[in-house]
This record gives sequence, C-alpha cells and structure tokens, in this order.
Amino acid sequence: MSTIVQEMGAMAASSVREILDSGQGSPAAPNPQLWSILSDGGWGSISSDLENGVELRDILEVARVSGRYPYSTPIVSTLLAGRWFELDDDQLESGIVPAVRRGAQVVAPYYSDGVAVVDGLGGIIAASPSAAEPFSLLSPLAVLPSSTTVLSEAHLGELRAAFLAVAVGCADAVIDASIAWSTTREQFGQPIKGFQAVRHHLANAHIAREQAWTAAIAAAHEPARSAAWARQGFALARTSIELGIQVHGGVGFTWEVGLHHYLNHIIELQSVLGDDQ
Amino acid sequence: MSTIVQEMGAMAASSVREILDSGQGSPAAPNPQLWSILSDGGWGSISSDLENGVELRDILEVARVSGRYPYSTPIVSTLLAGRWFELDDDQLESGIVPAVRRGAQVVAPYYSDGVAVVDGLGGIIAASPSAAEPFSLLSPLAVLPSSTTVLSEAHLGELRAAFLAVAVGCADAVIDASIAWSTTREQFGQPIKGFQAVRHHLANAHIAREQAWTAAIAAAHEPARSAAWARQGFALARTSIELGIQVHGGVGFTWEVGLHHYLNHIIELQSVLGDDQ
Amino acid sequence: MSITRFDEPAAAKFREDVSSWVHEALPTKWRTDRASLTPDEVQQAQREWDEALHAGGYAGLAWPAEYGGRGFGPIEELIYYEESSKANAPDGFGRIGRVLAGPTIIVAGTEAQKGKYLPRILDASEIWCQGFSEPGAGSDLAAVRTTAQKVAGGYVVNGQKTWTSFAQYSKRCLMLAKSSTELRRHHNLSFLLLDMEQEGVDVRPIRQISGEEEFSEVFFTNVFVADEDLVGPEHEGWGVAMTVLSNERGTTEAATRLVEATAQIDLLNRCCARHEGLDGPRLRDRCELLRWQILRATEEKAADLDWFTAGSILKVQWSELIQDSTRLGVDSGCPEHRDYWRHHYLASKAMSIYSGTNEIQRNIITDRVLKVAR
Amino acid sequence: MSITRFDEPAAAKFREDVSSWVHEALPTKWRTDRASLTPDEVQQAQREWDEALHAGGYAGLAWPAEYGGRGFGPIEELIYYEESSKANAPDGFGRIGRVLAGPTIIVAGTEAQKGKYLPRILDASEIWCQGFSEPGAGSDLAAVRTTAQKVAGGYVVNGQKTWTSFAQYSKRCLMLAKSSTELRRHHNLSFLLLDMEQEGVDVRPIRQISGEEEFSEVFFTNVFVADEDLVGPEHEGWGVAMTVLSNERGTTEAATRLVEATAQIDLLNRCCARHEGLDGPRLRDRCELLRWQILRATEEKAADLDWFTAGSILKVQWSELIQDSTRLGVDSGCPEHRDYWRHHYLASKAMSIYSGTNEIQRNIITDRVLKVAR
Repeated sequence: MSTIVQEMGAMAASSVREILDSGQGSPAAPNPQLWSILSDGGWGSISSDLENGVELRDILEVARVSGRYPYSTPIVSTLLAGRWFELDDDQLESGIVPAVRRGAQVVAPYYSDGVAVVDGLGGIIAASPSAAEPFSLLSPLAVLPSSTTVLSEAHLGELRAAFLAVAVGCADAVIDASIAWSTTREQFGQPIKGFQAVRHHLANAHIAREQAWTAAIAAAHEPARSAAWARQGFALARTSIELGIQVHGGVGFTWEVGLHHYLNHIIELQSVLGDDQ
Repeated sequence: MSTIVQEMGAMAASSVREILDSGQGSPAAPNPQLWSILSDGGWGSISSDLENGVELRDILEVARVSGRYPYSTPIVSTLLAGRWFELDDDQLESGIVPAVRRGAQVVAPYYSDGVAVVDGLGGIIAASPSAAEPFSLLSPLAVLPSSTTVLSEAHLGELRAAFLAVAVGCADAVIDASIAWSTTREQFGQPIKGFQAVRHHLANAHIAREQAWTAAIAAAHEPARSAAWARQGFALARTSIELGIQVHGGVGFTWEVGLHHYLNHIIELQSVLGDDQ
Repeated sequence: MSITRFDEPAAAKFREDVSSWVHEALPTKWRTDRASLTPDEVQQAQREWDEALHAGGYAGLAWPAEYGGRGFGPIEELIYYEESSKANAPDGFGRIGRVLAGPTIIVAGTEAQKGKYLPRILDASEIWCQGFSEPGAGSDLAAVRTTAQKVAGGYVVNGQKTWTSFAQYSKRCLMLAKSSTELRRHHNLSFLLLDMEQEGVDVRPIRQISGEEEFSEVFFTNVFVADEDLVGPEHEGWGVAMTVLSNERGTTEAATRLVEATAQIDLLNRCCARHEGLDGPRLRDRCELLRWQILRATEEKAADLDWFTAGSILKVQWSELIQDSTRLGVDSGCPEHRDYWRHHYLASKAMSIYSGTNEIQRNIITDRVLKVAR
Repeated sequence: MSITRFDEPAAAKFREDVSSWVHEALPTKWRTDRASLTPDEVQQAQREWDEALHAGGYAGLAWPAEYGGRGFGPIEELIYYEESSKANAPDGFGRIGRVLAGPTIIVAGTEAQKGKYLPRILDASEIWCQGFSEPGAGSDLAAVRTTAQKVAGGYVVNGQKTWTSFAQYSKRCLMLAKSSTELRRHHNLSFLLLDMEQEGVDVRPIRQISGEEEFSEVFFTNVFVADEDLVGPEHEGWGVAMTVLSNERGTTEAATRLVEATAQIDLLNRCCARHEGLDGPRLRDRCELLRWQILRATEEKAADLDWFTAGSILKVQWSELIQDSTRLGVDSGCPEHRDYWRHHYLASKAMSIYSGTNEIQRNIITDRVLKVAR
C-alpha cells in the first residue's frame, strides 16, 4: 500500500462528496434518504467487490470526505465491514455500523435507520433501531445483538485509521468555514484575514490537519501501532478545529454555527474505539 | 513578607543598576573593578546591616537588576550570605559566591577575583581564584575549601529564589534588546515591529517573564516548594529569551550579538542549584 | 484604611469573617440540594443571594462609604471572591450592577444618577446588564452601530447588542450607542443608561456550544433614553466605557476562574489522569502560579502600582490553563467523568474569546504595557 | 523510470545498494576515528566524500542522464539522504553545487553554462556557495542591495552577502544582485554566477551561539561577472531564485534533520529523560510522525501531486521537534550529557530562523497553500 490514493479511491471520494453535498440535511435534521442514495449508487459495496481492487488507503479517502458532513452515514464502517466479512446484499444495503455497549444499552456513532451493526469488539448484529440524535452523540439502539462476529485487533487497527480519516474530514470542514469567515468578518475596518495572528491560526490549523492525515495514513500501514497513531492524530484534528473556533471569535462558540458538532463527533469516535488514554 | 518590594530594596536595585550600567564591561571583557565599586558603596553589606531591615524580597529586586548585565558580580550571593551568616568586613568586601564540585574542580558561577566562596551545599571557603571565563560558564577556582558551613535546605530555597530573580533580569535585558531591534530592523519596507507575529512574540516574552518573576517571589515565600518554583520559573525565563532570539532573526543566533550568554547563564544557575529534574 | 498586604493579620481576620458569613448566608436549598434544583429554584437562589449580599454588607464591598459601600480595597475584594467561589456561591443577578454599573456611575455619573440608581443596585431591586458588544463590534468594540438619535429631551436608540448576560432579568442596561455619524472614531459614541422595561426591547437567548444559555442578543427598536441618563459628555462615551472595562478585566474574574481550574486539576490528579503521570502535576504547578500571579497583581493594585499590565496576563493565563486541563480531561477518557469533561472542554473554548480575545490581550500587552508603537 | 512508491521492491533494493555503498565509501579515518579528527582532517574527509559521491554515481542522483546524472526521482533521493544521514556521512563541500547550482543551471542555464559548469559540479572540482541572503535581506529576500552594475561585457558587483555556507572553500557563487534601480520589486534583480577567486571577494566566518562557524559573511568590492554568466533574462533573477529555493525547502533537508531528531530522542528515552516518563514518549511519537510526513511528501512529489504544501509544514515540524527535544535534554540535566545538550539546545535556536523563519513558513501556508488573499 502506498501513501497515495488510487484512482478508484479518489473517484469514490469525489462522488460520495457530491452526493453528501447535495443532501441538504443539517445536524439537527439529517436527510434520512442520504444513505439509500449512496447505497443505491453502489458506493457502499465498492470494497466487497473484489474487481475494484479498493485498498484501505482508498477507504480513508472516502472516510475523510464523509467527515465533512455533520449528517453522516454508515458508509465508512460499511466499507470496512465489506472488506473484512462476506456480507450479503441486504446487509450491504442496510449499512453496517460499529456499536459499543454502555451499561445496558448498545449505542452506535452514526445516524442510522434500520442498519446492521458491528458490535463494538463484538460482532455483526441485525437491528432496527431508531437513532435518537444524529452525529454528535452516540445513538442508543433498542435491539441487542443477535449474532456475533468478533473484530480482531487488525480490524480495530483499520477502524482506527478510518475514524481518524473521518476526524480529518471534520477539520477540513472547519478550516474551510474559518477561511470563509475570515474573509467575510470585518473588525477594525478590514476583513480579519488581514491580521497575521488570524492568518497564523489558519496556518497552524492546516499544519495540524495535514499531520492528522499523515497519522491516519500511517495507522493504515502500521495496524500494530494504530492506538498511538490515533492518540496523536485525534488530538491534532481537535487542535485544528479549536483554532478554527478561535478564528470565528464569538460566533465560534454558538450552538447555531455548530462547530462543536465536529468536536463532539471526534470525541465520540474516540470513545467508540475505546482508546481512552 | 509581601510580594511588593520595600523602599530600601527598590532604592538598592536602582543604585546597583546605575553602577552596573556605567561599568562599561562586556561579556568578553568584564570590568574587574565593578565589584569593588559596588562593595565600596556599601551595596554588598545592606543585608547584614540589621538596621536596614532588608528582606529577601528586597534582595530579589537587586538580583533581578544584576541579571541584566552579562559582566556580573558576586552581589547576589554576598547579600544572601550576609543575611544567613555573621560575616566579617573582609569577607563582605571580597564578596561571596556559591561553588559546586565538578569532579576534581570547584567551580563558581560568577566572575570573581579574590572572593570568598560558599561551597555548593558545603560551606564558606576562602579562595583566591582567577576566574577563567565570566558569566556564561562556570569558572574553575584554584583553591579548595578551607572551612565548611553547611547550607541548610532553607538557604538553598532562598538561593533558588534569588537565582530565579537573576534569570528574570536576563529576560529583561533580552526583551529590551528585542524591542529595540524590532524598531530598528526593517523587512518588507517596514520595521518588523509592524508585524503582528513579532508583536505577539514580544507579548508572549513579556507574559513568560512576568510569570517567572511571580515564581521567584513565590519561591521566596515558600522555601519548601522552591524546587518546583525554580523548575517552572527557569523554564519560563528561558522561554522569554528564546522568543527574543526568534524576534532577532538571523542576528539572534550570532555569537557577536551574544543573546546566548543569557541562556547559558540561566543554565549555569540551574546547574549550581543542582535542580536537575 | 483598607488592607494592603495579604500577610497583614487584618487580611486573615477578614478572610475568616467572609468565609463564615458566606457559608451561613448561602441559600438553604442551594447549599443542601444544588444538583437537583429546577431552573426556577436556581433563579430563586440567585435572587436570595443578591439579597444576602446586601443584608450582609457585601454588595458594595469596594464602593465608597458615602454611597453605601464599605470602602474596601482590592485585597478585601479578592478575598471575598476567593471565598465565595470556593463555597460555590450562586451568581447573583446583581453582579453587573455591583461591579460595572455602580462603579461607573460613582466615577462618571451625575448626583441625580447616583441618587436614583446606586441604592437600587446595592439592594438588587434593579438588575443591570451591559450593552457594549454587537454582532459587528466584538474585538473592535469602537465599531458600535447601535444608534442613539438626539430628540427633544433625550435619545432614541435603535440597534442590536449581543453577549449580554442577565438581559432577560434586567431593569436597566448600561450601553454604548453611536450618537454622531460625523464625529471621528472614539468620539462618536455616548454612554447611556437605558430602561429595559419598555416597548421595543427584545431579548433572545444565545445557546452556546456547551448547551448553556448564559448570554442573550438584545434588539432595540425606537427605545427612549432621557437626557438625564447620559453618563459623561455627549459623544464621549468611549472614555467612560474604557474605565468600566479596565475594572472588568482583572483579578477578581481570575480568582473565580482559579477556583474552577483548581477543582478540575484536582479531579485530574485524583482520578481521571492519575495513571498517566503526564500533565497533571505540571498543570498543578501552573495552577499555583496563577494563584500567586493573582496575589501579586492584587497587592500591586492595592499599592497603587501600575497594575494595568496584570489583567491581560491573567486572562491569557487562566483561559489557557483551563483549556489545557479540560483537554487532558477529555483525552483521559475516564468513564465516570466523561460527561463532565466534555461539557467543560466545550465550555472552555469560549474562554480564549470572551472578555477580550487572547489575541486582543496580546495586542494590549505589546501596545500598552511594552509600549511598542505600531 | 524512477521509483514512485516506497513499497516497490525496487525501493528496498535501492536502499540496500545505497546503504552498502555508503558504508564502504565513507573515508576511512571518518569511519574509524571521527571524534579525534583535526579540523584539517575533517576537511580532508569532506573532500574525499565529494570524490566518492562522484565515483559512486551519487553526485547527480536526480540530475538527468544527459548531464551526467542518474535521472532518479524524489524517492531515490530521499533514500540516499536517509542512508547517508544514518551513516553520519560527512557534509561534502560540493553540496550547494549538487543541490542548488546544478539543478538551476540545468533548468535555466545556457548550453555554454551547462557545458562549462555541470561536469565540475559533479566531480566537485569546483565548490559552489549561495549568495542570496544579505544583512538587510533575510525574510524579505527580495530586498537585496548588492548591486550588479552593467559595464561592457558584464557586470560589476558590489555589496555584502551573509549566512553563506562553504564560502571559504568556494570557487563560485550563485547570487542575486540588484541590476536595476528603476525597475519594480521582483523584476530588478539578476541571477549571476560569480567567480569567487578574484580580487575584491572577502570572506569572514560568522560565529554562532553554539560556537560553530558554519556560515560566513562575504563582501564584494568591484567584482566582475561576465555576460555569459547571467542566468535567465537580465533583471528577472527573482524567478530563477524561486525555482532554486523551492528545491531547497523540502523533504531531503527534513530527512537529514529526522536522523538528528531520532538520535536525540533515543538518547532522551534511553538515558537523560528516562526517569521522567514526561515528554520522551510523546517526542518519539512526534518523531515517527515526522518520518511519515516525509514519506508522504516524497511520494506525493514522485506522483507529481502538488507538493509545495509539504516543505513549509516539514520545516516547522522538524525545527520545533528538535527544539523541544533539546529543551528537555537541557532540563533533564543528565550530568554525562550536559555539554551535548547545551550545545544542541543553543544550536537548535537557529533552526526556527534559517531556511525561512517559521513565521515566513506560516505566511507561505496561508498565502500560497490555503490561498487566503491578504
């Protein structure tokens, strides 16, 4: 595997981005059709179709793109599950998400309506949950696992790499928003992008984001060190977003603008991985 | 003891500064008369003259001022020794410096010509050394200790506070030089003080310097925690100087401009204290 | 004569007095059952606390005696803030009145304004809010666009303020509005005392990323302010506001934050980040440094030394300390305190922004403390 | 066809070849007795290394075959730098020629210049230095004041350059000089190839705060450069220089620094900061990240992806990593390595300044990578 994405991965990422982009959902009201559009287009099964030759590196590319959208879908874990297991068409179509036990509940990190679930480090389960809150908080599922397929350490390593790529996508979205804001927002008679302190915050956000992306790629190459990569990479992705919030000033910490959804999402991904330091 | 200096301390500091300022020495060629001028003026004995009521806090003020000058004198340790021990006039006049054993040598941190020496954590010794290199490197002394007065933990705590104040004086000198340089030096058609990145470096150097000063004052109040204060305070003083070097750009790392003397001096002070973490 | 050093016996005595008073005066339900209070009960406790402060003589701690205050200095003020923060006292609705409106009126108000407003600030019968920030005037506070048009007998105010604490409970607002479209920057604003209980005042809470609603937006549509409620000369409100703000940015806010930081860092070292041995001890050292930085700044203020330098350093120091602490808390992932850390981590993001962004603080240090001309 | 991925079998093979060649080719005394070499012997080893590179075919690794090179790409280049840094090979005097002068002449030089200079760069019979920076032109490189006055048949150069490596050993200098006092910024400089062995060239070493003398100041008084030694169009030297600099700031310097950082961080974790458990492990993680950042940037360069973005990130990353490592080394106070850390701590202060200050790198990222117009 190379650090560079293959053509298939780049194409998939840009198609998925286009679909998510036109999805017109919001964190508060995600579009429940989004997953079926992706799934109908066949984007959920590219990793299980062996002719495509899709590598983990390509899945990272799709994962990064999907992190940009706060109304996320089970595409990342479905692509991974398709790579790991022999799934039937129904399972691929409904989508797969990993789940974690929290006390008596089983919770999942993605908005999902009638998905199959890979149970934390437990297995694939069929479920018909109704997700309580999308994206930013884990969604409690009503139905417990019916079958078990244990995720190996190697699976977990790949999951870490892919989730880290999602976190980089979160940073991408916040950096884009911060650049746009710095161009629009005026203080002291000029757009704030004119201030070197703001410009250096943007530069540092970029540096941290790129380093987080390198950590994701490295994690994909070194599953045995993936926990260390995740620790470093998630912190870098969060740093990048924190800088973006600072650039936004007062509106950065309003619920309405919603930059916290990205931070929350990263914290949830870490929590699903169980990589508490 | 208050965090605020007394009138006597403020007056002593400004007088000592005036004398050091007019000393016209340089790191490479310190003025050997400097200490006798200070000593003749009675500035070395203010702490042993009980009528003055000089507190440790006042000694810190003198110590800070003396840190500004790369051709330093034994004033700080002499004031401390005068506070701790009954010294005779000859000892006060020749000055007292702490010394550390390094292998077979006894070394002292200040330029000194015919001084008495307080032996590391060992005792007061009479010595007639000829210091090889002033200020920035420990000077080997030719004569070994002749008597022993053990420095208590309380003494060591006060020594830490006073040396930390010297380090703050080092930061003062570098910050002043950096402000002057940022005003003179032009790049991109304007003095570099016009760039917010440079201005924020100066602000951060100030913040670190003020915090180091607070650490020195706190160490004087809490001798039992002085090692922790020293660790934090010396690092802050060094950070302040590092930022000043960065503001100086290329000339900041030339021997000729000599900002490294201040860093070296701080490292030596730490080494005399034996506060290796 | 107020206390000038923390090591005076009078300071220890005062601390004892405050501490025992605070513990007695705390509203009962707040003391015994805080975690389970309803929003209404919390508000009730805040009102009771305002009354207690007045009854106990703590409402005008630093106000001159002639205006009903105790005439104390910065040391007593700090001791009060430390002790009430440690006891986790409620945030009374009267805070803006006591800390900002009152001192401003005392310094710059007319005799009539003093007589009319000060007693009701002290007994908290009238709650105040502060109308400085606007959507377009954040770091650049002088860019106020809310207008105050001169009419017979007063001004008509139109515009929008934001980041306004206590707005929904306030009878009055101290505000900056643009009274001239012709005069130059910094000399085109007037400082007004506005009655919030009028038609045309619309308060809308702002939800923060932590989920809390501590601030509001306030919209003004043709709201009247009488000539008698102008503070200082017309168009010279900027100078008045600067007096207020130099009071705001300082040691007492830092003292409150120190208590918050201490609790968080204790939790890290006791539980969540205990096994790491990573940043916990260093955070504790930084916390101690903040404590001494506050003591030093307060004694310098009490000694009438130049203390302007202190506020900006403290602001940067406590905000970065709490941000670093909550970051470690989130990373530690201690299951028991997961929600605690996530909440405080998100809430801490605002700290490097409000009360003057940390970038503005650094500008202030270079501009006004180091005096490096631009 | 050069290698495009580090996981190609050809890459592993190439690494083996380089590694075994480097170990054989190292000058004998350098390999066996480096610590005790006299300055003269060090210089001798540097010259021998230049010769070995030429003989072994490593002098023009990335040069096209038609100019005597091997025509390799970024991956082979990186592998060479990694292996020679790991083996602690000497810094040959010919480096500037191989890395800067040669590639510039290949891209922008005339056929005559190529014929005259390239062979002597490859065999290091002529040593080159770079004359870009001046006392008044550091971060603002376009502010060059050294003049090149047009005369019959060429130019007369007057002025001063600084931070010039290898100046005292150099036969030639690639330089920027101001050829017009009238034309506008960025279009008033010419790129010249200057013969250093002339009257009027005065080289004075600069002592750095670490005590080393790696750079010199060079003074030029009425020094002649012939018309044939102008590179690119007259007055358009800035564009030529930018090509050179985008070669300089990159993956290969980072690879050398990575080896340095790795050695330091290993020492910290093995000895000096072992008992702390503080930053040592985190520094090791950052070191690994730097390694992967370099691999990624190199593969992107090999794949002809936009890699301009990489250089500035790498510069900031390795300089801050080494500064943080040496800071911990000084703080650890390990007696055995006291002098080592003090030296490297002081030397590291220059790293955030040279090769484009870290502030300039951040400007580049916002300006040219994120493309945020000012």
